[in-house]
Amino acid sequence: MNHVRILPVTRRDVMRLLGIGGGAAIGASLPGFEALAQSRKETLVIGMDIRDTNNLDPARDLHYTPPMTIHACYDTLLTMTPGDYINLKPALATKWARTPDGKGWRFTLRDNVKFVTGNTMTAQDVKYSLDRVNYIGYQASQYLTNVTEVKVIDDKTIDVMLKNPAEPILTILAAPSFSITDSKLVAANGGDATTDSKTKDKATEWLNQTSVGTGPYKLAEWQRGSQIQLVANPSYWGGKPPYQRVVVRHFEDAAAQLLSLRRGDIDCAFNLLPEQIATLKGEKDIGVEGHASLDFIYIALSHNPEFNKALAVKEARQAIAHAIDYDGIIKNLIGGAGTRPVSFIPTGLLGSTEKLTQEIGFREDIPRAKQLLQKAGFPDGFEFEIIYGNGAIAGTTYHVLGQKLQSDLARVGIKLKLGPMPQVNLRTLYNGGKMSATLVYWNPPAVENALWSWATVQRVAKRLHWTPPADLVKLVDAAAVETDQKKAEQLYIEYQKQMVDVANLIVLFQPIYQVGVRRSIKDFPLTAAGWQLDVGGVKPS
Amino acid sequence: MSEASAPILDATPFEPRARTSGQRWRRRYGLAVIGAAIIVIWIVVALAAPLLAHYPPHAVDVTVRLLPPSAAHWLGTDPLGRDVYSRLLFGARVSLFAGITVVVLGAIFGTLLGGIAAYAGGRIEEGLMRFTDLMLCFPPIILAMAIAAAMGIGTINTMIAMLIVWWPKFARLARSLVLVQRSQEYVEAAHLIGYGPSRVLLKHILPNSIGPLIVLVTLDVGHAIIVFSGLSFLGLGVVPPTPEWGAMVSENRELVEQWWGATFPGLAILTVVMGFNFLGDGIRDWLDPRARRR
Amino acid sequence: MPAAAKEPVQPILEVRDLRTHFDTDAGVVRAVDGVSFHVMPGETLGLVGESGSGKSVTALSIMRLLQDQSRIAGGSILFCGRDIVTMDAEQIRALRGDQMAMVFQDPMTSLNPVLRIARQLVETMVIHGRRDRNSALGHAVQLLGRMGITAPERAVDSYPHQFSGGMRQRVMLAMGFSNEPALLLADEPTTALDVTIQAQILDLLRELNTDFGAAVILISHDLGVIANVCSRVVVMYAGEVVEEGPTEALLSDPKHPYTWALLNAVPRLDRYIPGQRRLTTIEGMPPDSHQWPRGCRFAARCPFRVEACTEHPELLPVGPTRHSRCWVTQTGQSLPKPALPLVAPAAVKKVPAADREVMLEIKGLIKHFPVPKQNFFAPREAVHAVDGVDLIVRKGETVGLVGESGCGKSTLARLIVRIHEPDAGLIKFTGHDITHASAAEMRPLRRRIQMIFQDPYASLNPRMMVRDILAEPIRFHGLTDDEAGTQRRVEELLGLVGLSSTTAAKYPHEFSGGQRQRISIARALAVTPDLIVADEPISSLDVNIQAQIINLLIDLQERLHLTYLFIAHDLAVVRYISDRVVVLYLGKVMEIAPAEALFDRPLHPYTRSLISAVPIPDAAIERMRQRIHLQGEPPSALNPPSGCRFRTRCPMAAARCAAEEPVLHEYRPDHWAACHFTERV
Amino acid sequence: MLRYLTSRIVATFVMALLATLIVFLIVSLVPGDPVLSQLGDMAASNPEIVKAYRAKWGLDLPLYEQYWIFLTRLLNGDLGISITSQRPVMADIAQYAPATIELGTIAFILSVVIGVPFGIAAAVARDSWIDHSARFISLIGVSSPVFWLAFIMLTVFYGWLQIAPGPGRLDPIDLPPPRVTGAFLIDSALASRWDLLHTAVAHLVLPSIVLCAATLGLITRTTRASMLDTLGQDYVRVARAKGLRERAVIVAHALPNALIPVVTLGGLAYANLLTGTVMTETIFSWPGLGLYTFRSALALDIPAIMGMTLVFAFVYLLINLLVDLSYAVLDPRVLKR
Repeated sequence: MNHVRILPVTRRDVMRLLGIGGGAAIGASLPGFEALAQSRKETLVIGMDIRDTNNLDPARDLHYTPPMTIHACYDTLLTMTPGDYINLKPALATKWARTPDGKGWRFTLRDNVKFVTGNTMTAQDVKYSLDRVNYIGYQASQYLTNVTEVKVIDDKTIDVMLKNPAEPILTILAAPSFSITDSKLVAANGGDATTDSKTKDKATEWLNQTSVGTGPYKLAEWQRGSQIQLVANPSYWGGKPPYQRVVVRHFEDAAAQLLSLRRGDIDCAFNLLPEQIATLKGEKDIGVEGHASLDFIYIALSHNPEFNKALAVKEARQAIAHAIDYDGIIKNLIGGAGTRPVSFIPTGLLGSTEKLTQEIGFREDIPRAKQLLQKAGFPDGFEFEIIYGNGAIAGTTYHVLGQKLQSDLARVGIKLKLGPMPQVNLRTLYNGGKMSATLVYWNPPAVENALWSWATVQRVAKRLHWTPPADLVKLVDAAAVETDQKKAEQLYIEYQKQMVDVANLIVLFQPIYQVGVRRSIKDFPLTAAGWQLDVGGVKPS
Repeated sequence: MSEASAPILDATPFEPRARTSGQRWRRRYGLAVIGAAIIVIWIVVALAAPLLAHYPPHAVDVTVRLLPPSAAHWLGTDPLGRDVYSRLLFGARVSLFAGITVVVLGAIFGTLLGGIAAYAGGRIEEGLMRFTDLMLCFPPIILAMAIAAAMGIGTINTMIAMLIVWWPKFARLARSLVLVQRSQEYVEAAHLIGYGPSRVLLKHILPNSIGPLIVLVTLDVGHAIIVFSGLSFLGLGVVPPTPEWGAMVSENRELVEQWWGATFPGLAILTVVMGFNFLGDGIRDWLDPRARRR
Repeated sequence: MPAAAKEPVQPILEVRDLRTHFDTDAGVVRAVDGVSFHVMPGETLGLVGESGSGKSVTALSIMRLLQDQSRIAGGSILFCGRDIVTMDAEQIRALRGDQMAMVFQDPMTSLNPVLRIARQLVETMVIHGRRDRNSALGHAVQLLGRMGITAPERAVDSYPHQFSGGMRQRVMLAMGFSNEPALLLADEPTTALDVTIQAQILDLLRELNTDFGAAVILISHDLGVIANVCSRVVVMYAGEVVEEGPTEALLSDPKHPYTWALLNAVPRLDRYIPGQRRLTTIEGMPPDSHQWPRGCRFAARCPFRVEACTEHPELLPVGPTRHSRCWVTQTGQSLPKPALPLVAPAAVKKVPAADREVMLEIKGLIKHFPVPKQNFFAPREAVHAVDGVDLIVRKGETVGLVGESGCGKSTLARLIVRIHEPDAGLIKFTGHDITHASAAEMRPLRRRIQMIFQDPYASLNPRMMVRDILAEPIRFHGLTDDEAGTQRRVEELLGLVGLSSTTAAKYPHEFSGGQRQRISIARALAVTPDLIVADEPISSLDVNIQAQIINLLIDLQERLHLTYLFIAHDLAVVRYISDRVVVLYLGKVMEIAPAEALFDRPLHPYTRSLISAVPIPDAAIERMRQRIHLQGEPPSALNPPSGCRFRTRCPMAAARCAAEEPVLHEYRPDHWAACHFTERV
Repeated sequence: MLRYLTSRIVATFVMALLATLIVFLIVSLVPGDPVLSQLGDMAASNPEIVKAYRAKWGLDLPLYEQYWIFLTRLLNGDLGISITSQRPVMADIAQYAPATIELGTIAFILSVVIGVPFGIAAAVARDSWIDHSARFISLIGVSSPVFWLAFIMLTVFYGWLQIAPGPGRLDPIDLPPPRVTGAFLIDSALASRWDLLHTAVAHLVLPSIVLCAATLGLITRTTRASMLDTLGQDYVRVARAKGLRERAVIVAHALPNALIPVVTLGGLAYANLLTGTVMTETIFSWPGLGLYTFRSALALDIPAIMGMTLVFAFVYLLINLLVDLSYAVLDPRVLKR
């Protein structure tokens, strides 16, 4: 039995625990430790809570952490560089323009790009990949509803035809969901890109264990709930990647993550709490990288009087919006690591800046809130329940936020009833529009203003039992198809003004994610475009 | 002391003769006494929480969050600037209430069921005991988790879930105890008087079986407190902002630098559970004839 | 008698002024307080005394097997000249099981349940280097054979639980003799066994003593057993030796009042005095072991008390081979025979049995207890506890019910009082059919049938004060109009059973066994019943207390005109107390007859062997007696033998016995028996 | 023997069947509709997808039919599709089980190897310092909440003293050994990757200590109690009377009897260790069944939760069966009365 062999060792380690053998880290006493140390230098270890990673198949990616891995293994036609989410950059496509008939877009593919499998990438692969995403019917497919057809013109040219040519598609295609996969191998391993791929496609399990993309790294192994192993893709068209191996290490909680970072077991920690970040300040071999995300945490208030009479009244909603201590939340609860957009369009996108928030956004104003309550006909406040998931977000947790709101609203006599529940139930109730109020976060499927603004007047509105005024809907559509940036910006500002007046979506903050990074790393290109980190761009110092 | 030792006295078939020698007395009952003392202290704390607390348990003030222990905040503050000390005191109420209620109810229910089974015998006994065994083959925590998850989070729901997994062992114990007593001659004598089964069960058998039951109850209250706080720790227990020790630990367990947030509630659990274990173990010794002889 | 005992040689064991003390919470108990005696090689010494007299502790002291809270406080134990008291652990260990062995009281718990017999026998021999494993095993088989175990080759490979009590005691004896020890201590070796088995074991013990020439110390409370086996007796009382001498002399002419009391307290099968309605008893109980009285420890209970008794007497010679610790007999005079009032048998006894009105009538009563299945496929088995019993109890008489353990007598009692419900048959109580009476129907009758239980420690609810125990039935049946009345009744009852009314406020554990038995009698009387079923009410009591209780029962019967169904395994007692006797075997009636008839002219072979198995406290008689030996043990009640249940052990069994079951037939007036060959008797 | 064996097995099987019913009943009493929430925001508002989903899960059928489906699936080792991980619960369990078994087994071995001798010593040297310390330690062990103990251990030994490795089964940079059994100790040994074996062992130290704390106490106390009980038996006195050395008396005569109840408890304890890993694994981010169960519970992943509950129930039954069988070996009285 194995135990026979183990016990003496265990005893030795127990001795260590008891202090004998000094503080020597366990590995240090081992022969061949140098070798390990060597390989350690060529390995990038990312500490992150990846419990939500359920699959690494681009076509089925719908959660929060997979995009980083997918983006490291695959490329999309176009992409975005960190910080600039308005101007697209070429990736697998070098040129793109309207099709001659203007009904779609024509992409010219990069020359001799090889898949990690050795095959060369062709327009055929592009069509296959996009079709597969479209027909498999997962979340990403919803963004392709405007696509009528993906046409192969020749090996290096491909057209994407649209129902409404004006609606945006380029920004969407930059999302990792629309990564280009090696069609031959995917097909060979159960992949299907026909109209009934929803039932026929069986490639996911396979794609969960390997990757067939053109990206800088290749998926070597994925141990669920434990870690993801990537190895360098020598034939990467962008040049040899800086690391031999990349390990995405799962951490259940922040404490362990911080400890591991301190000990150098990991090179960067994604899920640190504000106070942990604070303690990192001034440590000589650990720095803090921040990046403003495009996510935000917001309150949604239902218009349905059956759930709550008060919330159905506009002034009552506005009163809530004015009773919240936004600065307290941002400065204290999340240690200042956040900005706040006016409404549903994150700062950093077209027509959304922090300055604008100061001008037209909600602000804490207790007297005003009281007046509004008077106007609403609830002079001495009212009670309503807010539901939220029992998860952590942006270095704090919903239920900390909830309890903060509770005490804030209490100041104007509004009683807040807290309803924490599994994230999943929350979604059920929210999506079904079966709640009076909720506290949730929004993260971008792809960087495109319209995806946000449409949501507010379409499905989100439905959940809130709110029929948006016709002109507001028109306004949103207009903004979406407007190609002139200046004009578009004005339209979006107008849109946000109106949303503020309706006051059914109150954004609390837009977190600036802060990542603890060891100084052994020079470049650490974080991005808000949806995949958090440009793994390919991480370079050692 | 007295109230704690009252049940012990009537649990033992013999008068504690040892009062004669203080030293022996301490050797034999010392543990129980310490345990009882701890419990009494905690109960007092729970009842007097409003008086002892420095702040209301829900007073949120984000400007003073995560302060280390100080004169103002004896045990520091948590991420919402609430006073850990005050929350700890109020937490005692929740934990003790939950623990004691679950076990006592479970014990009553289980004992009656087991008693009836043992007494009725035959088909009824078969059925009841099979069912008990069935319940016993589910790991308590997992089943409690499942039920709690199924019924939705909340103190009461969690307690119900625990109750469902708690009664069987009492049923089993009670049954074995009653079986022992049932064949005793004094029980037959009671029958000869003309008493009906229920009266014999309650008046004669249970009083004589109570000892081991009390031991199990005492030990189990501790265990129940751990399980309950465990479920809260996993987010399946109380609804925030209810101050509950397990919940407090989980709220603060990520803050290694701010160790106070998680450490003190943990210590609270440890001490109170120790109290119950000491007491229970002490009582067990007390009832143990071998121990009494010496 | 082994010749060795006579020759003047060095004693093999000499105990001098042994003092063994227990440390308890309540202080030091001087359990053995200056005991001295000796044992000659090959001699058989009897150690007699009631419980608490210190006889077992003495034995354990000799083996140095005392519990950790007890210690040898003084004196010396010379074994072959070496002092055991001062030996170190290793020396005494080398001695144990080698030169001196011990056999304990309860064979059921004395063998290790998870080890094979062979292993347990062999290790004794191997550990002392007497033999190597193989020869040891051979010897073990041979020994078992010698101990009368059939098929010893198979026996050694089996586990203890496959053996009955008697068998196990044989194994224990084999273990004791496996190293041919010079001394064997046997602590109540037969107390836990039935009388027929006891006879077998005692015979065996005697033979072994002669064959192996090992000296034997036999510890017992039963003078009969002692008389059966021992050549010399040491009587212990309150931690000291009170009398010592050759069995025959000592039993015929006791020189110490205590011995005298012991002898006269037990009714004797061989001398039944018609009309004797009382047994000689000494009042009170042994003194408190925490501090013995300063004077003679027996004085308080002694009928021959003189002033000198306030002073502690020494164990002094009275006659050539005898010693006694008594001032009265110092002069060598004997103690008078007890003068007992011989009342004319109560009038009621005159009326011929048949004419008295029937109180209880039982026909073909059957009760089987299903045993839990061993596994899914096993057939449901059942213990045939009571298997077709016919019985009649008439008003005012005492019917004795005898039989070995497992014969169903206790079950029968519980059927009659309807704690159990019969499977079949008929129970009629004063005309009412109560065979299947519901609890409600029984309730009024409960008043009229009551029961006295065997174990005085288990029969009283430890949680209740005596007052409540007695008041409970009174209140339940509303026998008194008010609480005051109830309390009066309680005191009255206590008086009736000879307890002071102050005891009402005490809890059972504060009483001695005898007192408890009185309380449970009082409880039975509380409802003024007509019939009392007494289930071995005296079997767990010391002889003197037994006598007290028997006397009490007889008093009560006379005063309250009670009817008794008296269950016991002690035939002497049964004969003494009963008008008619019923003999049960494996759930069936073997014989029913008036006491005299049954004991003087028994018809059934089983009855005869039972009677002959009873040891009599008279060495002379014991030596003369011609015994009928029963083979083996009662078969399992799970599947009793076909035909006559007794045939498997019957000395006169024939083919017919297996084929057809003998019916209970009246061979003489009022004398019934179930046997095919009664005429041969 | 064979009869006993088969009858035990049959009994176990019956219990298992009943267990499935219980689990199913719990499932059917879950409020709300977990299906809707599983399709992502947009798809949830798409009726036919939802319908397809409901059909796939057989949620529109009456209860008893659902139970039948449930049973038949179960017989094919199909516990349904985990809602969160989107793959067969069986696959998940198969994947997470080895980690838990490894941890639980080590913890079990620890508590037995320490607890039994400790208990024996305590009983033999009753009321000595050994006895008292044994009792005290075990009481502390039973009293400390696992989740807290784990937290403290991790903070102290990993965070402050830095003498213990961090959470997880291996150091972050280590690639796990080629999967044979899934238990790293065995696999790394098979692959003769001694460095990995060492790391794996090191990573096991803290969690196993935390895990076995309570069990250790339990086993110590039980061993002590039953040993005391046995030492009071007549046959032990007889053994002494035979002149056996004290060690022989204890080891050869008392122990075999004293161990019988300990075995029962041991079985139960092992089952508890396997199922009690929820909190330990959560804090040591140990990718085992405990962690899986925890996540599933939080996400109200009903198929997963119930799958786990069922599996754990089966584990219980199985271990109890083994205990019963071991009786047959330990105690001759069991076989024939």
